[in-house]
Amino acid sequence: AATLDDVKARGKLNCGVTTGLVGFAAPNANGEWEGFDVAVCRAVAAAVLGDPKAVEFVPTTGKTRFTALASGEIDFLARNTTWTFSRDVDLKFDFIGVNYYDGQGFMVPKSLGVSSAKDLDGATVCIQTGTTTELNLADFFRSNNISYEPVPIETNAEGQQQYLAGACDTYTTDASGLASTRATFENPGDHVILPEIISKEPLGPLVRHGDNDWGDVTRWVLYALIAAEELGVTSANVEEMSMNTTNPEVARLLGSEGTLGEMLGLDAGWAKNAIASQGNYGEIFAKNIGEETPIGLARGLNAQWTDGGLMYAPPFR
Amino acid sequence: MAEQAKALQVSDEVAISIQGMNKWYGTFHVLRDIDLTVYRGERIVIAGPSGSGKSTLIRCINALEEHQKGLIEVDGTVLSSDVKNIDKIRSEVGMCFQHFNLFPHLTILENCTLAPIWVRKTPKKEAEEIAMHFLEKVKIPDQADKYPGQLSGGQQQRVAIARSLCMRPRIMLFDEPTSALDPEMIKEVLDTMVELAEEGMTMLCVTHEMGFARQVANRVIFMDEGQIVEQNEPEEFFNNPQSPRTQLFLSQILGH
Amino acid sequence: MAEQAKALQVSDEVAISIQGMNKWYGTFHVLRDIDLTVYRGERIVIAGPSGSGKSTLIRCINALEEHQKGLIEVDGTVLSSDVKNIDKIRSEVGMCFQHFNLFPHLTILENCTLAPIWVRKTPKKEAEEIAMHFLEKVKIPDQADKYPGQLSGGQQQRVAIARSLCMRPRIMLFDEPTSALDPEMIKEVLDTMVELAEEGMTMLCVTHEMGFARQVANRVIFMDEGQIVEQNEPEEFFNNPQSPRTQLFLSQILGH
Amino acid sequence: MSDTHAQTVTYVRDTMLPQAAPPSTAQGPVKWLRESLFSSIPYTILTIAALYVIYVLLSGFLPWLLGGVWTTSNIRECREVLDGAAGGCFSVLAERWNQLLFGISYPQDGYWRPTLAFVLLFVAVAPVLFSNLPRQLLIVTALYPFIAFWLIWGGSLLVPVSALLSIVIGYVVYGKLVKTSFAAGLAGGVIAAAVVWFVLSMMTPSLSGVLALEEVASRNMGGFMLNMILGVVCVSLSLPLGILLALGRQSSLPIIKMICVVFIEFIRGVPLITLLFVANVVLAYFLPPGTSFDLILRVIIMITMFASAYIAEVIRGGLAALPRGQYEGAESLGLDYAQSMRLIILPQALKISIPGIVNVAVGLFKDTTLVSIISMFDLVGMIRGPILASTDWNGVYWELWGFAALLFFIVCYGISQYSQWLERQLQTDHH
Amino acid sequence: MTTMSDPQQGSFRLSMLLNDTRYRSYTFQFIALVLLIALMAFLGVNLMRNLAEAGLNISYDFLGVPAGYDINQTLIDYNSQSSNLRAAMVGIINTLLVAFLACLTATVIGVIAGVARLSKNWLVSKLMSVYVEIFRNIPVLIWILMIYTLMTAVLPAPNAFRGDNATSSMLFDAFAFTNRGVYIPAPVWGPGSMMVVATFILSIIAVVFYRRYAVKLLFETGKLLPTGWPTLAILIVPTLLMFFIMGSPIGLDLPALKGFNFRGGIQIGAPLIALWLALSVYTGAFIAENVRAGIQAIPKGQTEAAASLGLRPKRVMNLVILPQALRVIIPPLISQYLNITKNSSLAIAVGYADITATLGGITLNQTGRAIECVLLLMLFYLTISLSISAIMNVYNKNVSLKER
Ligand SMILES: Nc1ncnc2c1ncn2[C@@H]1O[C@H](COP(=O)(O)OP(=O)(O)OP(=O)(O)O)[C@@H](O)[C@H]1O
Ligand SMILES: Nc1ncnc2c1ncn2[C@@H]1O[C@H](COP(=O)(O)OP(=O)(O)OP(=O)(O)O)[C@@H](O)[C@H]1O
Ligand SMILES: NC(=O)CC[C@H](N)C(=O)O
Ligand SMILES: [Mg+2]
Ligand SMILES: [Mg+2]
Repeated sequence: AATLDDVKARGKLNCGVTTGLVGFAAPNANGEWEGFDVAVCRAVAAAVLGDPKAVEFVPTTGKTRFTALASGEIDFLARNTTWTFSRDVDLKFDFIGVNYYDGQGFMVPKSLGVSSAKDLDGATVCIQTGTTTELNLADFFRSNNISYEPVPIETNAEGQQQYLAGACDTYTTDASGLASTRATFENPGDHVILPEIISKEPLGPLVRHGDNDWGDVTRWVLYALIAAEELGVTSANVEEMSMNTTNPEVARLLGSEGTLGEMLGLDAGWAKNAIASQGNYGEIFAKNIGEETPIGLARGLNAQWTDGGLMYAPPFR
Repeated sequence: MAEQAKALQVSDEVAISIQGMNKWYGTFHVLRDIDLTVYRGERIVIAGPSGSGKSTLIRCINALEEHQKGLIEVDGTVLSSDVKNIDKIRSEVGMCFQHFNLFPHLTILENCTLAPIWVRKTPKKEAEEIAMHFLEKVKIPDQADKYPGQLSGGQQQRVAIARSLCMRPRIMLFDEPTSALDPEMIKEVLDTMVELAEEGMTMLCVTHEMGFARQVANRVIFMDEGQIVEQNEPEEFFNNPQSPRTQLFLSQILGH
Repeated sequence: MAEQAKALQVSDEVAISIQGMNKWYGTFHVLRDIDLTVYRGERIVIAGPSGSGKSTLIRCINALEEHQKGLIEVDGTVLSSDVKNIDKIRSEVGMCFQHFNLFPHLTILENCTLAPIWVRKTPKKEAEEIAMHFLEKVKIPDQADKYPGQLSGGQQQRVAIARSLCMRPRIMLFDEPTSALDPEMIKEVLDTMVELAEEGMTMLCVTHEMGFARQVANRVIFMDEGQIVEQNEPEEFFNNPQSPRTQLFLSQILGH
Repeated sequence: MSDTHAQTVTYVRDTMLPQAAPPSTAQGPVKWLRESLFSSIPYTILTIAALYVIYVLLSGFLPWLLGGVWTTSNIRECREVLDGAAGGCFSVLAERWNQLLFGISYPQDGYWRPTLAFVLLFVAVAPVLFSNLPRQLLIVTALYPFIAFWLIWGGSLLVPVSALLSIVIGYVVYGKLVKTSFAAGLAGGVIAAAVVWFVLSMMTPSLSGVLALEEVASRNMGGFMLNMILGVVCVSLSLPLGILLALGRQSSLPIIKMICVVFIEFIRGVPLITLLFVANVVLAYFLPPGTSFDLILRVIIMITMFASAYIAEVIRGGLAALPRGQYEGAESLGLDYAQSMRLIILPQALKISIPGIVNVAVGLFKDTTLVSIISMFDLVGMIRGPILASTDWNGVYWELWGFAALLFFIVCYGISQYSQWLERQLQTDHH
Repeated sequence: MTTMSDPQQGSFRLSMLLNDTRYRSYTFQFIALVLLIALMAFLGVNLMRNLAEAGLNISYDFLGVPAGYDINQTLIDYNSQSSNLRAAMVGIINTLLVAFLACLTATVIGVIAGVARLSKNWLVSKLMSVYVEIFRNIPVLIWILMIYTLMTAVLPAPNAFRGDNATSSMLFDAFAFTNRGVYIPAPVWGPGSMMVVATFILSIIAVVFYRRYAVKLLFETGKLLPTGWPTLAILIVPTLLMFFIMGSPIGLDLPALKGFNFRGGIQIGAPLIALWLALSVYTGAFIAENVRAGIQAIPKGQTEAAASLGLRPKRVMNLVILPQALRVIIPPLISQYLNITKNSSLAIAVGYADITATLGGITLNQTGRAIECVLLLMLFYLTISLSISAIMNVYNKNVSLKER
C-alpha cells in the first residue's frame, strides 16, 4: 500500500479531477487538462516524478470521486472537495490541506429579480448530487422554513445546461464553482450570485487514510506552493533563488540546504520542480481563477496570512 | 351403399350458379371464364392437376377469395362485395379444409358451438345439443370435451365436418379433406362424407380419391389451367374421357 | 439366400451373457430377471408388444441405460460402472436406431470416420478407406460427400449401419431399424442386414418384420411386460407358439 | 358456353382459353393504390393521417438537415451564419469529429490505428457470419484479436506475437494429448501455453522497442471507439463463457447445475447498471489489496458476465432443440462427453443459436452506452460531458444526439438485418 | 433399490474416482464445489482484509440515519430529516411507479404498432416498421437523454407564462407544459365525494356484470345485447347524476403560476416524463414485434375457417385469433415488463429519484456505504425479477395447449 512507490514505479500520477469546471479542471481544445486543481496535481507529479506532465487525469463526478480514490484507481483527488468530518473520519480519507477557502452560494438570472437567497421560497434548485452542497441546501431551506424543489444533476455541465434552459430557477454550488460556471456563459452579466454564503466549504486535495508517507508528500507539496508565495519564490526566480539565497528557509525549501527531500523520499529538488513548473500558489491562483481571468475571483480569504487571509504554511524546518 | 347414394334425386332448383367468372392473382390469370351450375342435391367432384385452380374456385364460392369478373350466385344471393351478402352466403355454405383448421384453444364441443352461438344466435344449450347430434353422426361424441390437439388427424377432420354441419349449411365445400391424412384415417373421413351425400347434401369436393368420386359423385369436373376442361358423369368420365388432357391425367392417377 | 444365411455356423463362444438382469425406471419395473446368452455368430430377433421393454433391453447392453441388478457380460467384459469397461463394450458393440441419428452437420463420410478417428485413433486416411469400404457394402459410396438431409430415409438408415460397422464391432444391435421407413425403403435396409447376417455378424434385432426373422434369425425372443416369455427357432416360433401371449401377439401381427 | 344441366352433364372444352390481362381495377398502380391505401373509408382516413404525420416530421426535419451549417468553429458563429433560419449546427460534428470517435485522450497521430482495426474487423468476422466464404479467411479471424490489440493499445508487436505463440504451442500440445484424454489435453495445453508465455515475457521487455507503436492506456480509449471495443471484446469473451454456462445448466450433476442456474438467474435478474456500479465501486474490495485493475478492465469483466448469462440462455435453447438421438448416437459410437459435445452437439446447437446470439450482441452493444453513467467517456459520455459542457458548443443538442443515434442505428440495424437474413437462411436449409 | 451389482464391489481403488460412473460425477461436483468455495473464500478474505485496511466495516446502521437530502418527486411523506431507509422506500415506490406507467403505455403503443404493422394499408404498415426499426436499434439511454433534452430545452420555462406579454400559455387554463414538468389539474375531494366515487366504482362493476349478462343471455336465449353504448351509459350517467345530486362535491385544483413555479394541481416532473416516454416508445417497439409475431404465428387457416363459418372479422379476432395469439404474446410481453423495470434504473441519467438514484446513488455517496447499498439494490431487483418469472411460469403452465 505504499502509494509513493507505486507512483514512482508507474512513472505516472493518477489524479482525480472534475469532469469539467473551467478554471479548476477542464480539458482545453487540445485535450490537455488545465486549471487550479490541475496545477496541484501537476505540482505533485513534478515533485515526485520530476515531470509535471506525468499525470493521468481521471475525470470524476461528485458521486464517483470517493470510490475512485478508495478503490485505488486514483492516487490523489484534487476536485474542489470540501473537507468535512465524515469524509475525513467515516469515509477514511485524509485531507492534506486547503487550497481554496470557499462557501456555498446561489446564482440566479438577473431577470428573476431575486436579491436574497431567502426570497427563493418555492424555487426550483439545480444541485449536484453526492456533494456537501446538496446537504447544506436541505438544511438551509429547512432552517429558514421555506420550500424548494431540487433538480439533481451529476455534473457541472449538466447543471449549467438545466439552469440556462430555465429548468431550474437557481443553481447552487461552491461560490467559486458558480463564478467559473458563470464565466462560460454567453452573457455572464445577466446572472448574479446572491450575497448569502450558506456554508463553509474549505476545498482541498485528499488521499486515502492510512498511507501517511504519501499523505506527507502531497501535503508538503501543497505547503511548498503556499510557502513559496510567502517567501517570494516564483517560477521565474526559483532557479536563481535556489543558487543564491540568503534566507535559510528558502534554501531548505528549494533543497540547496538540508535534506527535506530525502526525508520525504524524494530528491532534493522536489519543491523546486513543483514551483518551477506551476509557479507558487499566488501565480497559480492568478493564472487560473484570479481577477485577470474571466472567472475573476478575488483572493479574499485565500490571501496569505500576512495579507489578512487564511493561507498559512507551517514552517519548513 | 354406392348405389343408394347415386340413386338420390337431384332437384331442378339451382344451388350455385357461376357465370363467366374470372380471377387474377396479380397478373396471373388463375380462373378463366368459369361457367358452372350446381343443382340442389348434386354431388360434384372437382379434379385436376396441381395448380389448376381447384382450390381457388371453391374458395371464390364462399368469398374467401375475391373474383374480379363474372357472377357467382349462391342460393339466389349474388356474391358482391356487400358484407351482408357475404355473411348470408357463408352461413349457407360450409367449408372443410385440407388441414382441418380446428381452433386449438377450444374443446371439440366449443369448436362446434362457437359459430351457431355467435352467428346464428342459437342458445348455448340448443347449440350443444345440435353439436352432439352431429358429433354422433361423425362417430366421436365421446371426444367432445377433449382439445383438437388430443385427437388423431382423421378424428380432427371429422370434427371439422361436424363443425361445418352445425351451421346447418345447405351446401358443403371440401378442399382435399383427406390428403393430409394417413391411409387408415382416410377411410373414416370418406365414410362420413358418403353418409352426408346419402342425406342429399349439395356437395362440391376437390379430391383425388377416385373411389369416392365413383361411389358418390353425380358429376366429375376436370380443371386445367384455370378452366373447366371436361365434365361428365363419373362412369363416363373414368371409362371414356374425351379430352386428351383428361386422359393424360387419368392415366397418371390410376396407374399410380 | 435365406438358407445360406441360416446355414451359417454358430460358434460355442459366448458373445453376450445376461444373468438375472433387472431394471427400474423410478419405481416402474421395466426389465425383470432377464437371462439370455448369445453365442458368437447368432442372429436374434426380439419381438413383443409395445412397451414390453425390448428397446430397454438392447440399450442396456451397450450401457445407454444403466441396469440396477444382475450381470451383463459382453465379449468377456463385465459391464460395470467403470468408464473404461463401458468404453470397451461400446467399441465392440455397434448400434442402429429407429431414427438413424445421423449427424446432420457432417457429411456421410465424416459421419462414418468420426468415431474411428476420435475413439479408435485411426489415421484419417485409413478411416476414410474403411468408411468407403462399408459405404460400398451398403451400396451408397457415391453419396459419401452429401449431407444426411439430402438422402432418403432408407439411404440414411444404411449410412447408419455403415457408420456402426466402421468401428468394426463384433456385435450389432438394431432397434426397429425399419419402422420409420416407407415400405419401398424397408427392403433396401433389410437386404443390407441380411448381407451382414450372411457374413456371420452377431446380431440382436428388435423388429416386427417377421419375414426378416424367418429368413435370417436363428432364434426369436418374445418379450412381454419386461420378461422373456418365449424363445425358439423361427419356424417353431411362428408355426407353433407355446405361450398364449405369443399366440395372441402373432395372431395380431400376422393377421394385419 | 356450356349448357350444363343435371341431365346432360357432358361437356368437353375444345379450345383452351389463353391467359388474359386482368381488368385495370385488378392490376397496376390503380389497384395498388385502391387496395393498399384507400380500400375503405377508415383506411382512407388512416392514410391521410399517416401522410400528415410524415409531412409534419419531414417538414421539421428536412430544413434542419439540409440548411445545416458545417464549417463554423463554435455555436455563436453558427447562429450568426444561420441568422434565424432553420438549420442545424453540424459544424460541431466536423470540429469534434475525432473526439466523438476516439475520445479526448487517444494520441492524435494514432487515429489510423483504431480505424484500421475497425476495417479489419469486417474481414475477421466475415467468414464467421457468412458460411459461404472461403474457410481460409478464418485464419484472419484467429489472428485478429492479436492484431487489433496491438493496433489499439500499441506497444511492441512482440507482446501479442508471444501471446499468439504461446496459444499456438499450447494448442499443439493439447492436440497431441487430447487423444488420450481431454483433461490431460486441457491441462497440458494450458501449462505449455503458460510456460511459453512466461519464457517469452522474460525476453520481451528487453526488446520492447521492436516494432513498437506508441502505447495507449485503456483509460484513454473513448468515444464511439470505446463502445465498439466494449461490444466486440465482451461479446467474444462471453461466447465461450456462455457455452460453458449453458452446458453446466444442462448438466445432470446437481451441484454444477445449481451453480450455473444461480449465476445465470442472478445476473439476469439485476440491471446492468448495478453491475457497473459493482465494477466501479465495490469490485476493488474483493480483489487482493494492492491490485488495481483499471476501470475499463473491470467494466469488461462485468459486461462479459452479463452477456454470458444471456448467451447461455440462448445456447441452452439451441441445446434443447437438438433431438435426444444425437446424444445417444454419439454415445453409442463410444465418444466421451467432451468429444460428443465438441464434435456433435455444440456445432449443431450453436448454429441454431446464432440468430439469438446476434440479438444478444445487438442488445449488449446498445448497453455499452451505460458506461457513460459511471463517467466513462464513450460516445454518449463524450457528448454529455466534454462537448456539451464546452463553452463552444453548449446548446447544440440535436446535432450531437442525432449523430450518436445514427451511428448506433447503422450498426444495430445492420446486425439485425443480418440476423433476420440468417434466420431465413436457417429456415430454408434444413436439408 | 439395489445398486448395480458388480464383481469389483468393495475393492475400492483411487482410480475409480475418475473412471467409475458412480463416483466420477461426485468427483467432478466435489471439484466444482471446492473451486467455488475457494473462490468465495478468496473474495471473502480479500474483502475482510481490504475493509480492515481501510478501517471500514459492514453495517446497515446508516439506514436509520437521517438522509439529509431532499427528493423532488415523492409519493410518500419524505423530507431531508427522514431516514435513508425512507429515502430507499421513496426510491422503490418511484421505480415501481415509472415501471408501471411505462408498462402500461408501452403495451398500448406496442399493441397498436404491432397490429398496424400488419395492416393492409401500405403506408401505415411501413410507417410502423420505420418506428419499430428506429426505436429498437438506438440505445434506450440515448432515447432517455434525447427526450429529456426535448423536455428541458424545447418546452418553455414557467416564467414564459408570466406577465402580460407571456410567450406561452396554458392549455384550457388547466394544463401547463413546462420544462420542469407537466402540471395538470388535481381533483379536490369535497364532502360527499365518496358517494360519487362509490357510484363510479359500482358502475364499473355493473359494466362487468352487464357484459357477463350479455354473454349469458346470448348463450341462453340467443339474444345478443349491444355492449358498446350501454357500457358508456352505465359508466357515465349514474356517476354524473350522483355528482349533481351531491352538489358537485368534487372540484378541480387548477395549477397556477405562483412565485417561481406553478402551484396546485399535480406536477409530473420532467425526469419522470422523459423516462416514462422513452421506456414506453423503446419497449413499445419490441412489444410491437412480439405482437406481430404472435398474430402471425396463428396460421391463416384459422382466420379462413372462422370466416367460412360466418364469423365477422371483429369476432374472428376476439374469439379465435386473440385467444391463441395471447398465449404466444404474453410470455415475451412479461419479459419486456421485466426489461422495463430493469431499464428504469437509467433514471439516474436524468435525475429521477428511483431506487438506483436514491439508495444506489445519493445514499451510497453521502454515507460511503458502497457494498451495503449495492447489495440492497441488487436484492431489490432480484426479488422483482424472480417474482415476475414465477408468475410467468404459472401462466405458461396454465395456458399451454393440450396435446396428445
Ligand atoms: N395467394 C396467391 N397469390 C398468387 N398466386 C396464387 C395464390 N394462391 C394460389 N396461387 C396460384 O394459383 C394457381 C391455382 O392455385 P390453386 O391452389 O387453386 O390450385 P389447386 O388446383 O388447388 O392445386 P393443388 O392441387 O396443388 O391444391 C396456382 O398456380 C398457384 O400458384
Ligand atoms: N426414460 C424412461 N422413463 C420412464 N419410463 C420409461 C422410459 N423409457 C421407457 N419407459 C417405459 O418403459 C417401458 C418399456 O419401454 P421400451 O421402450 O423398452 O419398450 P419397447 O418394447 O421398446 O416398446 P416399443 O415397441 O414401443 O418401442 C415402457 O412402458 C415405457 O413407457
Ligand atoms: N460542486 C462540486 O463538485 C463540489 C461540491 C462540494 N465542494 C463538495 O465537495 O461536495
Ligand atoms: Mg388446392
Ligand atoms: Mg422400442
